[in-house]
Order: sequence, then structure tokens, then C-alpha cells
Amino acid sequence: MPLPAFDTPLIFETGQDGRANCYLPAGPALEELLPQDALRDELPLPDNSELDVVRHFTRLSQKTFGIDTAFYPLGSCTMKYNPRINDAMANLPALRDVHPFAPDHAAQGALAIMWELERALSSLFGMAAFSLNPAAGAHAELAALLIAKAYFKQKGEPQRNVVIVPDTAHGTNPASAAMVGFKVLSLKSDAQGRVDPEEMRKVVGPDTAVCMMTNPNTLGLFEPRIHEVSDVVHEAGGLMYYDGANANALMGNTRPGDMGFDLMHLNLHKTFTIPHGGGGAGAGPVGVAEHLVRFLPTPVVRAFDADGKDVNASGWRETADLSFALDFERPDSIGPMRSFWSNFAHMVRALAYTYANGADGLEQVSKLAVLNANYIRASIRDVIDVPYDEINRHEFVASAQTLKRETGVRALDIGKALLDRGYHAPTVYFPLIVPECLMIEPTETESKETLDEFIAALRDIVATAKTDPERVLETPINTAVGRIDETRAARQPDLRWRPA
Amino acid sequence: MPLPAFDTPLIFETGQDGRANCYLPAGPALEELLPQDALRDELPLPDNSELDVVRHFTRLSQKTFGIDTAFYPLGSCTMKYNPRINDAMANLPALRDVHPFAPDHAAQGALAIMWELERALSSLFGMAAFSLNPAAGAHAELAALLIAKAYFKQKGEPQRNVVIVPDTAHGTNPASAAMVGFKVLSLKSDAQGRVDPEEMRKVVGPDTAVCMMTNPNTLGLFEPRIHEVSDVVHEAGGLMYYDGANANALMGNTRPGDMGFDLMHLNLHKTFTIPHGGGGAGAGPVGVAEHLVRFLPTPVVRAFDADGKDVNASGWRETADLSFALDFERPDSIGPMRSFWSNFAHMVRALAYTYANGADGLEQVSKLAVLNANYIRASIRDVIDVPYDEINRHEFVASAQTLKRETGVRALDIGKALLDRGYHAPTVYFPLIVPECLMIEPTETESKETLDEFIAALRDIVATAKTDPERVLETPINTAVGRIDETRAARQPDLRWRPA
Amino acid sequence: MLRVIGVDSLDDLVRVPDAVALRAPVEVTPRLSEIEIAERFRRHAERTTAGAYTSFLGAGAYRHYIPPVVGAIAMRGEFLTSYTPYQAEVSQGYLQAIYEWQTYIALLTGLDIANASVYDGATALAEAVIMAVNATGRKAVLVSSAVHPNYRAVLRTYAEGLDLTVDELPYGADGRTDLSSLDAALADQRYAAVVVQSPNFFGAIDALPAGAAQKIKATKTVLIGVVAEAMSLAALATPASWGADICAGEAQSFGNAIAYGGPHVGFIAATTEHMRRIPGRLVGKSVDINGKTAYVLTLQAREQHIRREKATSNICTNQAHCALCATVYLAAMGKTGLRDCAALNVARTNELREKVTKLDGFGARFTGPTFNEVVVRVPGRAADVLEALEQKKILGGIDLARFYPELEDCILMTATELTSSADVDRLVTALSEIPVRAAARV
Amino acid sequence: MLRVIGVDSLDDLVRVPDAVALRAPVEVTPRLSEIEIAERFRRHAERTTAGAYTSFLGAGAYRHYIPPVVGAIAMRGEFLTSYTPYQAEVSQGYLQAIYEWQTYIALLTGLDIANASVYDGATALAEAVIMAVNATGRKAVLVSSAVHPNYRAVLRTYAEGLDLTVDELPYGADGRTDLSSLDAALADQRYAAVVVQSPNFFGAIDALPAGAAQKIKATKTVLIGVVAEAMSLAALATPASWGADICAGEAQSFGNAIAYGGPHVGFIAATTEHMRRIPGRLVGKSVDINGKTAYVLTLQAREQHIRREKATSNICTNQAHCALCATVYLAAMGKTGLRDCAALNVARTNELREKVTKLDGFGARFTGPTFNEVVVRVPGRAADVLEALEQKKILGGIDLARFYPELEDCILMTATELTSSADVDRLVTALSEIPVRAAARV
Ligand SMILES: Cc1ncc(COP(=O)(O)O)c(C=O)c1O
Ligand SMILES: Cc1ncc(COP(=O)(O)O)c(C=O)c1O
Repeated sequence: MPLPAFDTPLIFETGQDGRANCYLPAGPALEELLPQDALRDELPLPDNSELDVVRHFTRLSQKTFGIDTAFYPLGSCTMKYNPRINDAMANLPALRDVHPFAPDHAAQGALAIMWELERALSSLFGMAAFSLNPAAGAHAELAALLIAKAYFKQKGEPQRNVVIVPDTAHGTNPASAAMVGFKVLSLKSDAQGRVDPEEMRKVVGPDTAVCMMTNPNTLGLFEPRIHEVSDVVHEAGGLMYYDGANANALMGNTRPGDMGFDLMHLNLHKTFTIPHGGGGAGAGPVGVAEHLVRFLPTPVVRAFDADGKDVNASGWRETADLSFALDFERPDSIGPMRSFWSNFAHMVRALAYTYANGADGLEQVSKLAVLNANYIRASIRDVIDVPYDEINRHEFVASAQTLKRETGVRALDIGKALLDRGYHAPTVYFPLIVPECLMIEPTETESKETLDEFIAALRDIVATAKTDPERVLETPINTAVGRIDETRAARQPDLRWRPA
Repeated sequence: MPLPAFDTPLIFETGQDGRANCYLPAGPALEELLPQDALRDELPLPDNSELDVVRHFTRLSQKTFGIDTAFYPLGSCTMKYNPRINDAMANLPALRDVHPFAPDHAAQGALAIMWELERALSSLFGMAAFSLNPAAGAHAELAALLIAKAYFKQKGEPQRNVVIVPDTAHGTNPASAAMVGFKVLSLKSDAQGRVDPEEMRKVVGPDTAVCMMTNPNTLGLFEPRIHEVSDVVHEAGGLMYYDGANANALMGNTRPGDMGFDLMHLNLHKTFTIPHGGGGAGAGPVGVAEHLVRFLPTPVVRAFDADGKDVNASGWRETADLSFALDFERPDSIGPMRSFWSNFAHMVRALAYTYANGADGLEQVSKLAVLNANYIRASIRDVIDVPYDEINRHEFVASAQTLKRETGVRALDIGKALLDRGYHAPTVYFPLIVPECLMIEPTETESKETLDEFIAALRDIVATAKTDPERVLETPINTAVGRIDETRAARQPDLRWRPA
Repeated sequence: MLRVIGVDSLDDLVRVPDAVALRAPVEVTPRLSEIEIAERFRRHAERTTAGAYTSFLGAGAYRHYIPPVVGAIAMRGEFLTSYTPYQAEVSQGYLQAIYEWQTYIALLTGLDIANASVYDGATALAEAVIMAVNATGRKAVLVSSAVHPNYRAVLRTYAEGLDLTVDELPYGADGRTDLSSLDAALADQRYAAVVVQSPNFFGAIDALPAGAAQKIKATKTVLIGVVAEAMSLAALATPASWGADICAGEAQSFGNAIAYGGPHVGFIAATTEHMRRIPGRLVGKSVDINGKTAYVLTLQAREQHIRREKATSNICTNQAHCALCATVYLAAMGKTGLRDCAALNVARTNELREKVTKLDGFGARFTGPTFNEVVVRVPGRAADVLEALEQKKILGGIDLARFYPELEDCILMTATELTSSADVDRLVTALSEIPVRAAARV
Repeated sequence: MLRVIGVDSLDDLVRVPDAVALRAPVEVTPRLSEIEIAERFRRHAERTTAGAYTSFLGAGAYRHYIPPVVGAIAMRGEFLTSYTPYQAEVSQGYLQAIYEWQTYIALLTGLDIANASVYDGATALAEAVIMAVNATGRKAVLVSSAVHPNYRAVLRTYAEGLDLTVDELPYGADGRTDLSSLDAALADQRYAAVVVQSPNFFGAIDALPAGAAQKIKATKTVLIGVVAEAMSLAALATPASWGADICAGEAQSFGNAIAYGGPHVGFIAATTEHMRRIPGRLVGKSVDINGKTAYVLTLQAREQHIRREKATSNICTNQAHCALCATVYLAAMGKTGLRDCAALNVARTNELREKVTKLDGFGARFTGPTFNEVVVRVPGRAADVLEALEQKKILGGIDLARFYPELEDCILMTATELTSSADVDRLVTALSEIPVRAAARV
């Protein structure tokens, strides 16, 4: 069996004329159908037999690390198990093949799914409504900031153009702000890694548009004074935005709505067990409080009962006797964020996950996620720095700062050594405020045995670093390739194969 | 990423109470439903989370070599590509979920598939009819010999109880003969590796029941005098049986029926691209000439046209306007060979493959299979013994006899060295008449590049054997485990895990 | 490539003597593209009622819930496209999975060992009988008539080859094997084996009473327990516990589709005493040259490729992939899932029995507890009732007249965890609407 | 575990201040078992017409044949459950696949480079415009009104954030962009980009004539070509060949399901000049410490996690798995399959056009060749015709009044390789049977 380390030539370097697979019935040639000048000259792509295609990608898959392979404690990414029932439901032909331009009455089942999910999310996170439109978390941030911009414009306060983000914030927060022309004000966290309402009071003002936060924050710490922060921002006339990447920490425990947030997004692919697929597709519903509902992106799914009564404001309910429509006529809406209505197949998955858990189950999910993260922290704090060594939520940050000083082994190296032992590395060097940071998020779907093995591996790596740092620095060696020359990749960019 | 070499504990050694997955709605406890003495005491099985199950088997799969992984030249097994369309068709819910006891009119589509396939096979191999009943090649051999036994009994020649098999025959041939109480007479091949009609004449007689052969034989050589052999056996009152394991060599070129065979089986899983699945399920249709049709196993699929006319004897035809019935009332039948009618899902796959090729395509399949095998032979004959160095069919045998004498490297070792380079080994030590035999069958689905790489690898192994035999003898080292202590396995059989 | 080989054309490679040239052109299907293939099978699929009708069919092929994880794992290419793991070094994954399967079957049946699979339940029985014949040297076998009729038919097919006599034990009013003639039958020690099935074809729990098992053993006769519904093993007393030396069964219920009857997967479990008589592949645990745990095919001296006509069986290709599906299923369900599933089967069948037999003219044909099947006595011919049900898109069960002429007013009905109360109610309503005349024609 | 952590209960771990305690109980769905989940989605699925109706819908979401090999490969767990390949050493497989995707898109569009994907076609256009804005420093963009209306709408959403002006070019009688006002528009060099789509929303091949492209370049304006139907790239002159500097497109047609609109997969290809302005991930080829070929995410200084508010885009999670499906699809189809497929699309659409426009009162609204879509003029309101077709289980196309009030008697119809002659004939028959009154109501 070719080991993962075996080389795999590019698909363009294999194949041969005459190896086409027979998928289609015979038909006329292009040249008989369209004028010559409308056609391209040649199509320089390879023809590979299906066997060679299968082998090629099977090998590539075996050189790819997934949750299905082993433990994947990548902080902030919630790499939890993706139940296979989700995929089975998303692949039901009558859901998979619905066309977005099918008339509403030909798509009632699809709309019902979207509506049920939207209602469930609204209740779970304390929002008045969600739009399932955005394609990922960052996309939802953009939508939310566009909503804020529209809101302030309508309110006659177009001067509000400052977005406040804590220095622990994810890079998408400031980047999204820039995309709506907002300025970014970075707020320093206090010694406890928290946002201090008093500090917030110092920076808010008549130009404050939005304060973007997450809770637990990206250090995994709960912000106990979040409601005070909200009050400060609200008093200054600003809006509070909740980055939902950490929603796995608090379901059924507290809600962004209850904490005073006006806007939020969810990374549905994180909290709601949608396969991350190598970096997407994700899904980023954007949720809003009552006063912002009218700005949500189009279209919005609306529900009516048997008497034609609008039941949108109701909580989740059975949908067999409801009928649904897509509403595009929303004059205050910021407009659509993408080609079609949502990453629908992922809505199916998320709803399947909601069905599989219910309110109690989701509450338990968050509790166990928090338990697992604290267990790892408590089990390694004696061998590695834990800058904020207190009860954390679903993730926490360790730091290799002392270790680096003593041995030269950095966070990066610990990550590589973990790869070598069959684990994925934690998120490294984020959040930016903790030097040599390792952000560890185990999720609730891992067993204690897995955590114990990981803890042992990590402890052993630290021990090795102290006695024989070279052995850590030269990792990984059990992987398909060793450490990669990133400078060369950036200095002499080779972004594609070219025909000889 | 855990390398394939990583250990995987048994599924019984993981898991924990409380890790049950939620597949089923709640229900009453067994104790409330059945009397205590009807129930078992305990069920000592593990509960594993779905994540742990997925990881366990994902790792096991990565330690398993398939056609999808790399080249698999396992002689006599026809490890060709299994098109994915086959599986997709077999998994259509309305085919996958038909119950064998559904009334015929509720299963017309399933019966149509069986009928179309049976008609196609009959024409392709020159038989009057096939039964799709047997589950594999060996099972079909048994069915065929039961047919022969019934035939001779009815003919008043119950004394015919000798089965003649060439010394190149597969082990299932004599083993099947034993299961119907027949004696086995092994016939020596001639110097050209063929069955000599004159030798056959010497052994046939009034006790001859069946002569079991395959053509090309298991050396991959075409038996040019097969019709003469048939004549001899027929003259002596015996029946000719064709072992269809090598059918991939001659489709559209010659037919067992044309060569004088009265009975035959097909290893549908070999020739008709059914995934071998780690050793099955296979499928072994048994075909017969006209005079043996009435003995076929039950049930038989019968077809009627719109007027109710029996159209069973027709060639393949469109089935939309035909109706079908399962016929169990066949007084001369040997009876059923298995619980239900056929390995139906595999009939779907085989018919899909037939559709994908048609007569011309199947003819081409065999030609290319023969081409590939000859190409390998011609490319290695200068470095390794090829005992029958002439045009072969879809496979051929090489021998490590000289190499062993000179270097101590055996056929087995060459196989292990090939594993180390990412290839599957050829079939070794079969057929029995060639010492240190390597039986190589590339199949038609391999590209010339793959063959060239394999040839280079094999040549390099032979070269290494000559310069540094130890390096070959210590292979494999790139595999999940090294060579295994088979003696210990057999002397101290450990066939199952036991609770501590 | 032709040049390397030294021929001028492809045709030169495959030239055959005139005497064996094609006598008639090959006429198979037309050659189609994938799109057209898919279209054809879509049309074939439209000609079945699967999915569209409510079904109460069972009798050896059971509709159980298969968690999607089973397919997601089992269809991985490495598993799907490998073959018999002759080269153990590159087949450790599959070998371990088979070792796990062998363990699951051993634990479920309560017996010492199990093989890597045989074709299906019926051939498992036939092979088990061969084991008994080889163990005892006797050439007859005594089989309960409540063993699945198809299994008995296959046994008779095999018996013809082996010159075995197959005798039968009748069934009693409780739907279990009537053992009153057992003593007499055992007297002259002519039977290699006694075969009973539990739950038997009527769904009845037919575990042999301790006394009977003792008598059988006392005459050195092998007791073979048949299990056609493997799900029952999660709930009922194990075949080993009621004395079976060998258990021959069908494990389709564990994660394998019904698929119009195949592929399914047979198993044989036995006491250690029978180890070297077991047919087919066996995977053993050993070590590699570095002392590392390793799995390998073992005890091959039983098999056809080594022993040829002296092998314990001719089986070569078995049902490995179905066994793999079963293993993944068993791992995912776990003991909790399996027990819950078994309980649901009993509960739904009890509900079915209660509701249907309350109807005028309907009754349970046999007394005594059943697993997930029940024989319902109907007013009139079963065939007529079933036909009337079909008009209402219900496949109501199996007309027992097909196998037991004396039971022509009986239907074998099955309910599993996939049978909902609504399904049962539809059946009951449909039955109550059948015109009395039609139903009571006889 | 609690002991190790040093707390007494799970609840201690998640205690929150009273001020943020739940204000109302969470009310989501009930908690269901898998069997029940499957049953619920089965009922949802019954409430769509997909599969039951013949469809001529397209307009940015196309029904193409997806060989089963695509799913078999792409659903492998390693691909499915991995995330952004930050740890390149254990992600070589996925990284190589993305590098191959980047190459496929570059080869198909004729441009130098392509990124690892963006959300979809509409956001690809918006991001491409941002690239042009950054390249030129200009704050306006000129877009053909024959660009997909949804794409234009999304561009306007984004433009609101960026304070961009979006102006439009009209379409002409041939269904192509009317370029007569182009010179005037370009005169004061205020546009960052000119945007045209080919095939455009009307299906028309709308490649820019060489003269127009030259003028655009002469004014240092970026020419953005939009491709909403990637299948056309296999047949038509590449965007690069008619002058596009950037190509923004949608590749759903390559092996991705329609799925009620998502996930689909956007791409951005560009000349090397724009390399450092491209949004999102880029995979580059490099070597590891042993000199072995290795792939890695590169040019990350463009991205949000490094550059934060100075990044070229905020995109983080993209549509990697859809791009993977596309890559497997492209590999399996090969150039032959793709060209044949493109040809079949044109042929079937020509057949549709011919047959439908022969009907009394029907006609082609625009002259000139199209790819796989055609705008059909109907007698009366399109909405009425479509409603009548639905009665006959046909989704006949898109009522253009939805986007172009002046085209209220026009339907955009799509035919692909999956549209059979029988489908077209059913449509024609249905159209011919629509009561003239209903059809001609206006
Ligand atoms: C804290 C945080 N915010 C925002 C995002 C952006 O979400 P997405 O990747 O779905 O665009 C991420 C994740 O990647 C994140 O971790
Ligand atoms: C020549 C030959 N005959 C018979 C058989 C037996 O077929 P099966 O394994 O399908 O029972 C085989 C294959 O394994 C074979 O190679």
C-alpha cells in the first residue's frame, strides 16, 4: 500500500488521449453547433481513466488529516464529529435537486427546513430573527456591519463609522469592518484577558458604530461583565455585535440576546456539525434583535398557517400544516449577500443536528465541551504556561513562552511534534495578545481516553523539549513531507501547473 | 495523521458505558416484553461513540490495500477497476429495498434486471441458459456438479462418478467434486502446459462424469485443442465443465459453448467489475447447454411478452413491455442453492457493466486485457523465468526458480518486495505445477504508465536480489506490519478477542 | 506495446482455431453512456413497489434501520476493492475487521469461535451439517420442520450431493418443534445432527429445553442451532446456552440491505472442538517479525487451495464485505443500541399481534412468545387476504400455504423497529375493510 | 474529570452572572432519534417537486450529470472532515487538490492564476470589483445589464459598504450588451472596471469585441468577465482571449448539486498583475526541508488573519469542498468529456429553441447564438404560461418580468445534457395545449 509519503504526480502530469470515460451519449461536435470565432482554440486538460482518477484522489485523501482520522484540537474551529446522518439527509434527491428558482409551492419542504432552523436558532441565541443567507462567518460579519450602516444611515447618524474590537478579536472582525468603510479601534484586554467596561467607556462616543465581541472570548474566558459592556456601548448609541464562533461554549446556558447583543453571526459549520470540508463550504447565519429585523438580507422565509396567518414570530413549531414563501420585497433590506438563498445543504445538516439534540441535548453539548477543555487545561498546567489559569469555557490558551526561553522550542514546534504523533496541532499564534500561544479546543465529542492520550503526548513533548530539544525541532518526520519552505512559496509564487 | 503503521486497538478494547448512539426511538425494556428465561443474561459488547467507530474503521481502511489504492496484479482474480456507477445503481432505494418474498408483480423491475443479465450472459458465453442463483464461483461449481449428478442419474448412469481436472486446476474444482461425492482424477499437463486430447482419451471411460477445465488455463495459455478434448469427453459420455474464472480473456472472441462445454460458471465479480470487497460477496452464475436447462437451480426467471407468450428463449431484448415471474415449479431442478434468488445487488452491477460496454466493448475489454498481460511478460522475460514464454492471454506465470537457486530469493519474497514498493503481489505458488510461481494478471483497466512502473519495480527487485538479496528478503518494511509468524497463528489459534 | 510483444495487431494476440470461432454473433445489451445507464435503472426501479408500499414481509430477510455511518465507512474504496487478504502485511485493516467480526459472532452466539462468513443462512446450515457429518461419520440429519423452508430446501440440495438422508421433526400447537418423537429418533444413533431454529420460521422462540439437549449430546449427536434473524441474538438466550454445538445463521439484519435476497451473510459459530472442521476463512491473531500484533489468515490446511478434494468445504470467495457492514453496524449500535432495537422489534410485533388478532375472524395461529414475527390466522385463504391488501398498497406478509399446505389460512407477518404504529393501524384498517365474502371464500 | 479540574459539578463550570441568565427557556426542535430524523426529512422531501417535475430552470444553477465517482471520492472522511490546511505537513493531499483546482480554473479561463475559491459567482464578482477598485483607486463600476440580476444585486449590496457607484450598460436586440455608450462612459476614466458576462443572463454569447476591450484597457480600466455557467468554458473562447483581466465565476456546474442554491463555488482568476490583490486562500508549490515537492498556503500577507483591516478581503472559510468536487469532476470528465458535454448542451438548447419557437405565437426574443439557455417570447404573460405548465408537472423556466419588467412575455429556458428530446417534446406538447385564452390574457 503506497504510504502517505509516496509522491503523487499532478493530475495534469498523468492521463493520455483516448482515456476519456463514457459518461455522456454521443452528440454533434461543437464546430457544427456554434460559429468558429465563438469557440476556444483548444482545451488543454488531461483525459484520465476513472481508475486513475480514483487512485489519484484516494491517495491525496490519505495524505489529508481530518476529524475522522484523529483528534483535531484546533482552537476556535470546533472540530467536532460530523454525524453521517446529516450528510444522508442533505443528499436526499428531493432536497438535493430543488432549484432555487423553483416556485415557492414547488419547494415547500426546503422552505420548511430553513424556517424550522431559523426559528430554532433565534430561540437558542435570543435573537428576534436570523437570516440564513451568508455563506460563512466572515460573510455574516459583513452582512451585520452593512445592517449597522443602513441602520445608522436611516437613523440619521451616518457619522458613526468606528468599530471597536478587543485585541483578542479574530482577523475577520477588522477585515469585515474595513469592507464597509468603518474604522477599526482595537481595545486592549485587561490583565484578566477581559474587556473592562470602564475602558470601553473611555473609547465609545458619537462615532461609535459597532462593538464586535465574542463571549467566551478567544482566550476561552467568559466575560462576566459583558452586560455592563453592552450597556456602555448602547448608552453611547452603538450596537453590540456577537461573533458566534464560540457558540459551542454556551448553548442553553446564556444567550447573546440576553447579554445585550443586537447583532450576531453563527459559524454553523462549527457548532452545528457541518463538515468543514478542507475549509468550507461553511454557513454563517446572521441574527438580529427586533429593531434590526427589517434590514436583514433578502430573501427572508415567511410562514403562514392554514388560515393564511403569518406565524413568523412564533417559536419553533411543527411545519406540516404551514405554508412558506420567500420574501424579496423588503424595502429596508441591505439586499442579497450571495447568488442564492443560503448554503441550503448545510441548513439540512444543521437542522438534522438540532433534531438530534433538542434543547436539552444542546445544553449538554456545551457543558461537555467546557468540561473537556478544562480537563486538558488542568492536566497540563504543571508543565506548560497557562497564562489565564482559571475555569475556561470550551477552549483555552497555553503558551510556550517559558519553554521557548528555556529550550528554544516554540509553539509552532510543539504543533509539529503533535503532528508527528498522529494529532492535529492546536491553533498557534492566535489570539495575538498571548505570545507563543497554543489555543486548544477539544470539543464535546472526544472521549476521556482520547484526551488522556493527547495530554500524555503533549506532556511527553514538553519533557523531550527539556531534555533533547533537537528531537522536537526536527519534527515532523512521520508525515508525508517535512517542514516546508514557506519563504520560497511566497517569494517565487508557483500557483499552478503549466503545460510544458 | 496516524500513519498506517499506527496500532489500532480492537473495537472491544475501546468504548465505555454511556457512549451509545441515538439511532432508535425509546421503547420498553426487554424484560417487560419476554419471559426472563427466554432472555440472555448479558450482552458483552462495547458501546462506542460514532466518532470512535468512524476513526477505528477509517484507520483500518487505510491499512488495507485495494484496487483503488494501487496496481493489484493478483493472477486469476481479475482485479480490474470497479466503476462507481455500478454501486450507485445497486443502491437505488427501489432496487436495494425489494423484498425477496414480494409478489412477482411488485418486483418486476428486479426481475427484468435478472432476466436481461441472464440473456446477455447466455449469448456472450454460448450457453442455453444461466442461473444467477449461486453466490460465488465455487458455489456454482457445486451447482454444476449437482446438475451433472442429477443428469446422469436420470440418464441411468449413476456410476459416473469421476471428475477429471488438469493439474493446473484451481483448488475449488476438486473440492467441489468432493462435495457431490465424485472422485477426482488429476491429469498432467503436457510440456506446453496444455491438456493433450490423446492423454484425455487414455483416462476417460464409463465412470467419467465431468471434465473441469478452463480456457485459457490457469497458466494463462489458450488451449488450442480444446474442441478435441471436448469431443473425447463427449464420446466417452462425460460432460465438459468450463471454469469461468478466466472469462476476461475471451469475451467476443470465442465462447465456452462454441468450444464444446456443457456447463460453466462465471465469477461475475471478476469479469463484470463487482467490487471484491475483501473476499466477497461474489456472484457465480452457472450456465448450461440446452440439454441441462431443466436441472438448473430454482427459481428461474421467466419472461412473457404483452400477449403472454413465453420469450425466454429469445436473445436479449428491451424489457419495458415484458412481464416476469419466478418459476419454482421445476421438477428436474437440483433445487435451490441458497436462501434467496441471487446476490441481486451484484446482478445490478453486472448489468450496469454490460450496458456500459455492449458486445463491442466487451470484446475490446478482453483484447486489452490480453495485450496488457503480454506486454508485461515481454518486458520481464529477460530477467526472470517465464516457463511458457509464448503469447499468453489475460495472465501469465513467471517463476523465481532460477533466481531462488542463484540468490535464495523466492517468489514469496518478490511478492513482499513488491508490497514494499506500493504494489500488491501477484498470486504466488498457484498453479501448483510451476515451482516458485508468480501469476500476473494486470487487467485491461491499467494504463501503460502503470504497467511500465510495475515492470521497472519488478526488474529492480530482481536486480537487487542479485546484488544484495538480503535487502529483498527483509521486505516488507514500509507496511503496517512486517512478515507475520504464521506458524504461531496456526499452532496457537487465537481467533477471537475474549473479555478479560 | 505490440512491438515489445512482437505481434502486429491486437487480433494476432487473440486468434483462435476456426473450430472454436464464434458460431453466432454475441448479442448483449446495447452500449450505453452513464447517463443512459442511470436512466434505464431508474425505469427498472419504477417497476418495483419498494418504498411505495407498507411491508410486513420478513421470513429471513428483515427491514432494519441502517445508520448512514455504515455505508459511509464500508463503501470506502480500500475496503470495497480489496480481495481476500492473502498478503497480510498490506491487509491488516481488513484482517482486524474480520477478527472483530469473528469475535462479535462468538459473543452473540455464546460459542467459542466463528468463521469469516459463508454465503448465507441456508448454506451456513448446509455447511454446519457437513461439519456434523464429518464429526460423527453418520449420514443422516434430523431437522425441525419449523426451520426456514428455504434453508431446508437448500439442505436437501446439498444432501443430494453428499448422499445424506434428511428427516424432519413436526411442529406443535405452540409453534415450536414437537419433540415427542425425539427419543425414538435418537435411539439408533443414526443422526449426525439435530437441527432446530430459534426464533423459528413462525417467529416462535424455539430454544431447546435442557433435557432434550442432554439427550442429544448423550447420543453423540451434534446439536445445530439455526438463527435466521440475527437481531434476536441481542435479546434471547444464546444458542450456546441451550446446548448448541454449532450455530448456523444469517446476519443480514446487521447493517445489510435486503436487496431482493442478496448479498446477505451467513455465519458459522462452534465450540472449539469443531475448530478444524469449520469451513472457509479464519483470521487469527499473531505477531510479526518485530513482535508487533498482526492478523493473518490461519488454519488454511482446512481450505480448498491447500487441501483440494480433502478440504472441509469448497468455499473460496465468501461474503466478507457484508460481514464488514455487519461489523461496522454492530460497533455503531453497541450493546445498548442492539438491545433497544431487539426490544422494539418485540414490542412492535406484540402491538401488531394484539391489534390484528382483535379483528373479527383473525387470530394468532400459535401460542407462545415470538420475536419479531407472528403467524396470523385469517378468515378464508391467506392468498386472497394478501391480494386484497395489495390493492391498498400493503404487502401484508407471507402466505404460509407456499410452504405448509395445512396453513393455507395463515400469514406470517413481521414487524421491526421500522414498523410504526401508524403502519400497524393502516394494516388493521385495511384488513377490517376487506369484504367478508372475498376473505371467507373457502 | 471534575476532580482534576477542581470543581464539584458540571454546572459550576458554566455558571454565569444573573444579569445574563436565560431570559426565556430555549425552545428548539424536540430531540429525536435517527429513525425519527430520517422520517421527518422524508416528509420535508415529499414537499418538493424535485425529481417529479420536468425542469427547464437554469439561470445560474444548472442541472448537469454528476458521475457517481465524484461523490464516492469527495465524501471520503479525510477530505470531508478536514479544515483549512494550516498544517501543511498533514494536509498535502488537500493542498495538492486545491493547487490542481487553481490550475484547472486558470486553464479553463485562459488566465494566469486562480484562487482557492470564494463563496459563489455573485460574491466572486463583488470581490473582483474590489480588486479593480484597489488596482485603480476609482470608485465606480460599469456593469452590463445582461449580467445575472442576482449578481448585480449582490454587487449593489457590497457597493453600499464600499461607497461605490454602480452604473449599467443596456442590452441590445441580439441579447448582448449594447456597447454604443461605452466610449462616452470611459471618457473620464471614472470606472474601476467594466463588467460583462458571457454567456450572459439571456444565454447569449457576449464576449467583448476586440475593439471594445482595447478601449477599456486604453483607459486603464479593468475588464472583468463573469461566467455564471462554467460548463461554457469548455467550449467558448476564453475570457482571457477576449481581454478579461479578471474572471469572476461560478463553478457549481462542475460536479456540485443545485441544492436549492448552495453551497456552490465561486472562483476568481486573474492576470499575474493582480496576484497580490486576489482575495482568499492561495496554494503554492514549494519544497520541504528535504527538497521534496510540497504544497502550502501562500501569499498570506493578503489575508485577514495576518493583515486584519488591511486584508484584500475578509474571507476566511471558503468553499473548499465544492472546489474539490469540481476538481474530481473535471479530472473524471477530462477534456473530451467536457467538450462533449458542452456540445450536448448547445445541441439540446438548439433543439429546444427550434421546436418551441415553431409553435404559434412563440418566438426567440433575441437573435444570435446562445450556450444552454434561450429567451422564449410567449403569447401573453410569461407568468400565466409557466403556471399552466406547472399543472402539467413542468417547471418551464424563469419569468423574466421578475428582473426585467419590459420582458414580461419572456421565459428564460435552459436545456442541458440531461434534457432529453422526450423532455423537450413534453414541453412542446404542453405549450401547444395551453388554452389560448389563458396564454393570451394580456
Ligand atoms: C472567532 C472567529 N470569528 C470569525 C471567524 C470567521 O468565520 P468563517 O471562517 O466562517 O468566515 C472565525 C473562524 O474561522 C473565528 O474563529
Ligand atoms: C480458476 C478459479 N476457479 C474457481 C475459483 C473460485 O471462485 P470463487 O472464489 O468465486 O468461489 C477461482 C477464484 O477464486 C479461480 O481463480
